[in-house]
Amino acid sequence: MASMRTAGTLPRPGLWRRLLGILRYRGHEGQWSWMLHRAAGLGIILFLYLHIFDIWLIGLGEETFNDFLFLYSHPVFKMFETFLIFGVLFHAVNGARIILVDLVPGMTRHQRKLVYIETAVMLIVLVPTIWVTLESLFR
Amino acid sequence: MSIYRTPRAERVRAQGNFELYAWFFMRVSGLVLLFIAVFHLLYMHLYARVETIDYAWVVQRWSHPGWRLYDWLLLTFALSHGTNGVRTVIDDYVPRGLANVVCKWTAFGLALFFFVMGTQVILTTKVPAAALALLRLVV
Amino acid sequence: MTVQHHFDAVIVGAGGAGLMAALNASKHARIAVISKLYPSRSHTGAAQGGIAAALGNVEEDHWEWHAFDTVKGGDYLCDQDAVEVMCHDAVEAVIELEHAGLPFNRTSAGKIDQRRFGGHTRPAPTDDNPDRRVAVQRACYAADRTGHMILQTLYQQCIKHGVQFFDEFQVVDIIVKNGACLGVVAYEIDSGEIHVFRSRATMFATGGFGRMWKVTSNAYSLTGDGNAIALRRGVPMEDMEFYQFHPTGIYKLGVLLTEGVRGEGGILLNKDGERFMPRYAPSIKDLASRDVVSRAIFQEVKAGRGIDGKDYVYLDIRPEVVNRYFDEDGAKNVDGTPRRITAEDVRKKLPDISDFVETYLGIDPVTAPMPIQPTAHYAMGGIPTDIDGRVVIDEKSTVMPGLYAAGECACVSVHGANRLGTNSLVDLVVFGRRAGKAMIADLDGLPTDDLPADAAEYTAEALARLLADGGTERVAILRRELQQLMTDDVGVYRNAGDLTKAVAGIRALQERYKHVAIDDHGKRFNQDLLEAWELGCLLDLAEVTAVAALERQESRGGHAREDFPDRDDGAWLKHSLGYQTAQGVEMRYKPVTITKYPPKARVY
Amino acid sequence: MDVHLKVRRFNPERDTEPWWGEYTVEAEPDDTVLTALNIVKWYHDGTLAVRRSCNHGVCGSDALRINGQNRLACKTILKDVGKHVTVEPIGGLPVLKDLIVDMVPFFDSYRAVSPFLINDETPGERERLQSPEERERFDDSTKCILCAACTTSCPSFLANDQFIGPASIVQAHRFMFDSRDRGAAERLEVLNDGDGVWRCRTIFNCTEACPRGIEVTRRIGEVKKALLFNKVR
Repeated sequence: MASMRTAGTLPRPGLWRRLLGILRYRGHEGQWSWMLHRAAGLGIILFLYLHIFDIWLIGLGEETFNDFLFLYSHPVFKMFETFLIFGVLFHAVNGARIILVDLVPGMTRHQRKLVYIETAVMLIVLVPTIWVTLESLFR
Repeated sequence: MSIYRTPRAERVRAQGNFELYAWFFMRVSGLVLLFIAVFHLLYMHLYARVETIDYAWVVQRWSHPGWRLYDWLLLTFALSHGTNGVRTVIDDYVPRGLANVVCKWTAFGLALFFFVMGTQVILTTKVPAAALALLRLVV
Repeated sequence: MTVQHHFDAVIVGAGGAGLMAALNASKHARIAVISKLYPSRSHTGAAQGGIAAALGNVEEDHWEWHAFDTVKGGDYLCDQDAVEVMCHDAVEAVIELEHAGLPFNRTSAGKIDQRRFGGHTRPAPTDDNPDRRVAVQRACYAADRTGHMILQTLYQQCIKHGVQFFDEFQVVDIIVKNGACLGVVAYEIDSGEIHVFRSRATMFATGGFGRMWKVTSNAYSLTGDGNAIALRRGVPMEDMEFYQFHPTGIYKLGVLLTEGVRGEGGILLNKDGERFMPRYAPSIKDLASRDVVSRAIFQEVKAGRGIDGKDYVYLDIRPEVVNRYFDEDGAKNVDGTPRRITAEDVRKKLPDISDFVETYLGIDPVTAPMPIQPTAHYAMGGIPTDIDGRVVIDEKSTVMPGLYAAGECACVSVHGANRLGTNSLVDLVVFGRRAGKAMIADLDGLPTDDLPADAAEYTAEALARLLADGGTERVAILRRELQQLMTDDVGVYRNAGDLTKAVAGIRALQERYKHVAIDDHGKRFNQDLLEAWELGCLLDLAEVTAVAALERQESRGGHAREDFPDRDDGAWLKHSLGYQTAQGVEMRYKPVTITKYPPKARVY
Repeated sequence: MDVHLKVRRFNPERDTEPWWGEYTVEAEPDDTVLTALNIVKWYHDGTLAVRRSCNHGVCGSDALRINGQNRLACKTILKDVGKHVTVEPIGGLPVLKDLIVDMVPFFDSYRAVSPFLINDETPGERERLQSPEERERFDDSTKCILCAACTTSCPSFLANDQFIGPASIVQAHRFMFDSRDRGAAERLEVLNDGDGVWRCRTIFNCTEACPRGIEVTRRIGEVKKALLFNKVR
């Protein structure tokens, strides 16, 4: 007799409802940076697959490879590229924060502050890099 | 209503320290990538300028085995770090069962596929004779 | 449909007393603990300051001194044999709790640390005053969440020992046949099903009933269910006129600020910034027993010295203020150095207090004084028992076979007319333990009768009556009126006029209660129904309280009559027993057991 | 002031889908959300179900999702959350009725970490000795009231209820770091698992949600380190 319930319970929602439920939870800096970290990580591995594929084209000869490279100078891809740079840099500094929090005792107390510090560090590197990347578009 | 105790053994338990090692590996590989991936990104965008890269440039760069090693390490760490990340995401969102197993083996399959692809191109790309001659002078 | 269960013992209530009994009984019998909450929600968890035991870890102490303080604190109405048992067993019980894992604060030598608490003293004779006593460090504590740690530790141990829990089951009746208790009837809150428990031994550890007053430290769930059930089944309520008003509840909210605040040096100030307690208790001042301090606050307010002319005063633990008074008193540490307190000490030793004050008042106790007022807190009276938790039902101490009680719902009586701070935890640990053991010892001698076929009928009818359509009265409104009436007329000070009015008022409410209407007619978590049922309990107990208070024509401990300001040992050194009858409450009396401590005037 | 409450309602005996009940109640700015809910329940709609007991944040009955965050209703002051208050049951546990969730899975996880002192040595007549520093080591995790605010704020738990949850890890921590306990290995075995501490992603929602101010994420981190370096204390 695990339960004598006369009526049911509200069933556990499916995956999508659950994911939306997580987005609806009003977390703080920790939750937002985690979401971004996860999204960036997944984005990076998708790009990695693409990147490995395009480099692999080298083996098919100069012409094939160079033909494919038009992709990287296409304006739309340039926009994706800024996301990529942001993703990699954010994933990197945020990962560094997590390692710091994991391994240095007492860092948990400063977790909110650390998110702002990492954002500042990221921006310092991110802004010039994006500037240089997009500059070619305006030339 | 908890009338009866739930035996502790009911919880499904993984064997050994796999998750511990995976967690630790994410920190170590993350630290390594913090240097090599970010350097790669900044080097390509700020120094090499992505839009100018072509077949000749890549082949020229790979004339030095150090760069081949660097790229192979990048490939290995990025793929393993990323694939383990994908694995944790799958474990978070896809409940235990067939779907979970299928998703995970797909991720592992992709990782293996791209690892073979990347390794192959890094190891087998022919370098022009002129570059090789230059290399012999240096080494 | 009713579900039947069979156990050797059933314990109703999963607070300190219930779990302590469960733990001690579970090693020898099949027992079940029934609670209307999850055990970790029980109100033992709200106890803050400490649990007294004469361990003598910090300074010399003896359980006999503890017993003397308890008897004196109880204004000599305590049964002294029971007090001796409690104070003696307390030492053993505290050590047992430590062994069970309770994280007491520690002295630098690694022993259980102890702090001062109201009314706990040691002899310190001087030439001109051979009876002089000063505060002693007797309260073992775990920061200011001692009760929380006791509750958690006991729950943990019960889990370890495989105690079977029926969480969120409301017990609504006991089954009595031929004068013996055969078990209980419970309502499963989740499903609305009625369950019948046949048990050889049945124990009530259901806590208090402070919810009949407006401002109370008691949880919403403290509605005296166990007491009311017993009362309706012929068990009298002992000493109901003695109800404790804790002096320092947060103004209007009733959230308690432990006596430990004063133990650490905190003082009470009126609107003139005057420390008024020395006028009422010249020798131990702010650490006088609770009834004394509550009355003092009431007097200050009455004399127009409440803060802003309102009915509250300040409790002040700001280090600069406390240290000034330490100097004035010449207060010393045990090693002879002058006593000092720092902001760090306050935050460390009273973290929860700091949190409450910050949450509910938006102030920091280190920088601002805290507004406090006397708050309904603890029932000294309750179900009469002997020293092993067996329920006794008359002035000859006749035992009702199969029924036990311990904790606040019971009256052993160790608290007499006023309970000392920390002694509630001592009571529930010691007598919970003794009741648990007694149940096991008695088990074979208890009736083996089968349950009557109509065991659940009374309950089903009672609930059906509440669920019936056509009522006109709203539970919340009746309850609010009861609370107002009890606060106005059965508060810190009482008189014949107010009490007569109160009795009539309660009877009128009982009449209106018959026409109560509820909104929820469902089965799952019908809290509307439960609140209505609980109100019935409060009304029955309020009636006994008011009648007992009206009858007792003297002032003693927590019972202060304006029209009879003095204690009258000649006429009233006796326990009251209030019975519920068709004609109303019938009062009887039984003598107080005196052993070593003859009644004396009570001066602090 | 008038407070507008939006309360998630669901009664399985009547409803097939949850719905929002909207109520306007008169309350003081320094009243709590629980007081406002009680006003609804007592004077507007008696069918509203919400667990509550001590009314001052020590019993852990009324953990709810208030304006999107887990808090204790009795410790949330109206003036701090504004005039529009949205109240939902805590997430990740099956809803039984209105704001009441099934706590059984939560307490099962609690029981899974052997939440009791494990020490078979005979303790002697007096208390075991423990220095104030040893006592301080696990002080933070003794504050837990098992309200489930942390566990049900955790995105890892909301996504996957196999996760043992922050509350249980804090309970394990309370004993592992107690100098009197000998059961660390047994507990670590339970926690060393994809559904144990390793599902923690250092998101800090638990720390932010804890009404007792426990540094939950930090304590989880200490358990991880105990596993990593294979030693406690």
